[in-house]
Amino acid sequence: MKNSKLMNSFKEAISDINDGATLIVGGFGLCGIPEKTIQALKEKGTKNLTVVSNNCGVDDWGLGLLLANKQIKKMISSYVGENKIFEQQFLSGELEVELTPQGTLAERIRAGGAGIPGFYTATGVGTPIAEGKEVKEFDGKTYLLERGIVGDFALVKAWKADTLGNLVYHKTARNFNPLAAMAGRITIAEVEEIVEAGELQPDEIHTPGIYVQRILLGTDYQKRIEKRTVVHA
Amino acid sequence: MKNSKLMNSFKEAISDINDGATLIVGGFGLCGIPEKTIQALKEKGTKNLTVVSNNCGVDDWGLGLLLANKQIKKMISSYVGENKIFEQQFLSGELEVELTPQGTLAERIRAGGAGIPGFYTATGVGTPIAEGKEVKEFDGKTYLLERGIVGDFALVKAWKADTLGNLVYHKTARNFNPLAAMAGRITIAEVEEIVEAGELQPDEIHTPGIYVQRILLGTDYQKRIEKRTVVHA
Amino acid sequence: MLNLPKGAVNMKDTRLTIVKRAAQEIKDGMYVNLGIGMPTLVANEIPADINVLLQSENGLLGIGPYPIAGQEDPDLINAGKETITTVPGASFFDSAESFAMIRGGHIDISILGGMEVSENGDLANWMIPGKMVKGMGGAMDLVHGSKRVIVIMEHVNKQGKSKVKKVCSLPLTGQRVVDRLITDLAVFDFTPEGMILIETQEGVSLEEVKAKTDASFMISPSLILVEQVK
Amino acid sequence: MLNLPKGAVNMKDTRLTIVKRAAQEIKDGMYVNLGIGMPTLVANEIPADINVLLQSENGLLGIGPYPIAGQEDPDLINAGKETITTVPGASFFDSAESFAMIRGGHIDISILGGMEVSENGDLANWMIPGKMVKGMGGAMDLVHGSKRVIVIMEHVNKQGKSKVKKVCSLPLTGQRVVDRLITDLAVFDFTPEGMILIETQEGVSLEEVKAKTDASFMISPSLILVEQVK
Repeated sequence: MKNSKLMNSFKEAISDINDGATLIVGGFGLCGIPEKTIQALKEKGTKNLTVVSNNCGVDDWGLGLLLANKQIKKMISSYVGENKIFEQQFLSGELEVELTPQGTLAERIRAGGAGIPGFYTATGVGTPIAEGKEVKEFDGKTYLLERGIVGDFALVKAWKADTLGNLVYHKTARNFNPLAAMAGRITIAEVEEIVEAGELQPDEIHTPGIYVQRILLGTDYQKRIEKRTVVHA
Repeated sequence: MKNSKLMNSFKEAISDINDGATLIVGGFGLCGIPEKTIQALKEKGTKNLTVVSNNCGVDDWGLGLLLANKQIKKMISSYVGENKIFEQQFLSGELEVELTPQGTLAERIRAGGAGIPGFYTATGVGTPIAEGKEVKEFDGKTYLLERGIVGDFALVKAWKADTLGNLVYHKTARNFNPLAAMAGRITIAEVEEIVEAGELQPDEIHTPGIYVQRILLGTDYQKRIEKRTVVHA
Repeated sequence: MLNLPKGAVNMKDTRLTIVKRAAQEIKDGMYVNLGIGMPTLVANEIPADINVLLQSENGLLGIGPYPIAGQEDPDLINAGKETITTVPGASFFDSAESFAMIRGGHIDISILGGMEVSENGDLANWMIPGKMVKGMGGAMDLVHGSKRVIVIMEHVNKQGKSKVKKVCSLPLTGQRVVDRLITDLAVFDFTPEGMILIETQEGVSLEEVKAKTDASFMISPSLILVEQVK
Repeated sequence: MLNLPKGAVNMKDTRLTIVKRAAQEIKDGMYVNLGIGMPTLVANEIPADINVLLQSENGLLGIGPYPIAGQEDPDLINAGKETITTVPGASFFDSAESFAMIRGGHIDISILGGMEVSENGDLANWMIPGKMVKGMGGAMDLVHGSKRVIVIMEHVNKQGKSKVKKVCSLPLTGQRVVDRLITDLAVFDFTPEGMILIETQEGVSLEEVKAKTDASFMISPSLILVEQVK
């Protein structure tokens, strides 16, 4: 078993992502996105994708590359404001969008991974996102029923993996990645370093390898920064 | 703020746990139980407690001490088979018991901590624990509605804390503790070592300090073993 | 506290008035979430003797100042996608854990921007019909989960129309969720009994507040006292 | 694999037959949960050339052998509360994460003990009315979440009565959840078409299986072939 999760190339790792697939993609803004896997998917040209991801990249990076290439049919996201191509495709009707509050989106993905088909949250009650959703009262307060999400594939970015697929993330690049890993029927993890099983501390593993089917070593990460805010010493 | 969570004594830490309180208590069997806090609670003698905990200790240790002292009115647990006093009190009607599948119990506690009043699970469908519970179909399959649990207090045991209440656990002593910490209105954490804020790696913290209101240093941990299974080298 | 880069602090006086007043809501020991934009600036006005931990909904408790130029880390950003640092005792976690904290009532106070607030405490701050929808991000979760929700905004829009309404005209972010509204003119609380004016900002008359507010509100008996303290 | 302490392996031949057959269900690369009691013993019969990771629902993936005497760690136990060790690549997690794994369908195979199994795949293994209820532990979650549920038990009880029933008489652990039943006499699969006998254990005749089984079952066309292989 030990090395069977290690893929030889990004091309190989995504070879069975076919037209119409549902993908859950980690990252927040451009932080912690699986940039190599997204690029490989752009090269493959898979169409009609449903993509579940908090954001949709920017015009020329991250999921924005798939948008520009017209590979995405539908986005399930909480915030898509950084992307002009998104706006064009949405207004023209090419792109379907399901806006979901960020916390609800995170919980829906975790629920999908955890075998929970639905849960209740107060988030969104009395707002446009409540339209068409079942409501229920608990202890006199109204809640919306939200559904778990499972993806055909999950694309995640971690800092390190071991050969069994155990993952650790770095700082706020963790974000949606551990949840995506749980909710993909096949989870593809790209990482900056791969170590032997046993080199990661068992108490410090963020994503147990059971959730990860394919591991890839990425190199030359761009890790673009959206808003560089600094002080001058 | 820095040191305001540090308590001087276990007695002080539990002084406001009054008769009738609902407690969520970490641990699995006798592993990772808040043994010092339980002992202090025995000395205080608080009665009519509702205790949410996977197990109920053994006759002379852990939550079994509170049972023997007739302090517990109701247990919400998944497995209580190691405790004769439990059996006596249950059969005599002194003790009320709500048996909950272990995974459902874990998720109910997490849900309580996460502001989710209810969720659906297939666990228990068609069994006695489904009685009186709402059911709902999702994609042709039947699920039970289970409720989140919130406690007046959570009693947890961690390995290390920093002065801000960030916690790390050790091996399988983690179990229900991080969930309990989330679901207590007031969470009391006893630990084996307290370090300064900044000494725990931010990527390796299991329970962020926001969930922890009181921290105590315990000493001379007994950590009783229920089933010592060994090989002879 | 956040050591804002030069330029960012050149905000209009009205905004500075709002931000300074909002900072007074933050007490020692609180866990605080500051929204993107004007609320982020509140961090700079928190007195130095107050220790708080700032939560960032992308997975961090313990936001620190902006990094020194050259030390920015692309793996360390806030919810506004700005490069930041952490304070000692900070922790990282995933987005589900982050919103468990928020939804579960563990955040003491959230300060959010607003487009409109109604007299029953409804908030609209995420979309304008006819304009491109960018999304609500974490705002809808924050307004339901935080123990206390403070909205900060300018009292009137660019056309001089009141943003403090009888009923919101924009789609809601949350219904009956605002605890306190701080504008450049006044501070209001929302209670089961209704909306109450509790303070006017320095130099602002009660008449001006009344004239520029569409919402019906009561006046706190201690209102004048608040003005005298100033 | 678990290096059982001396004594523990002195099980009855019937139990050993069951455990050895159950071990054949485990394939290279699987994530496996073994129930308390007889299922735990299956670990010892997994061939050395097969790499699997054993999950313990109290929060561990990667159970290792029992510790050498004197090296036991009270913070490291399995779901049966026995002291254990870990294998390289093991990970610890909390109980909610553990059951997210289980409920979410990430465990390839669960092997559980049974008191009764019915012909439609119902399992009863947690309570006997009139006797003290100990609780279901994680069994109800495991039978719904695992990709494949294998029940192992002796075919008849101490009174010689069949535990393979038309309908379970005991309260259920799960309804239509068993994929395969392995007893000391036979192996059955549960399919939408019904219960199918696929193997008899060595030295067991079809007549004996029929005589000791209350449930109605079909016989697999490949049944005899399986016997010949033996």
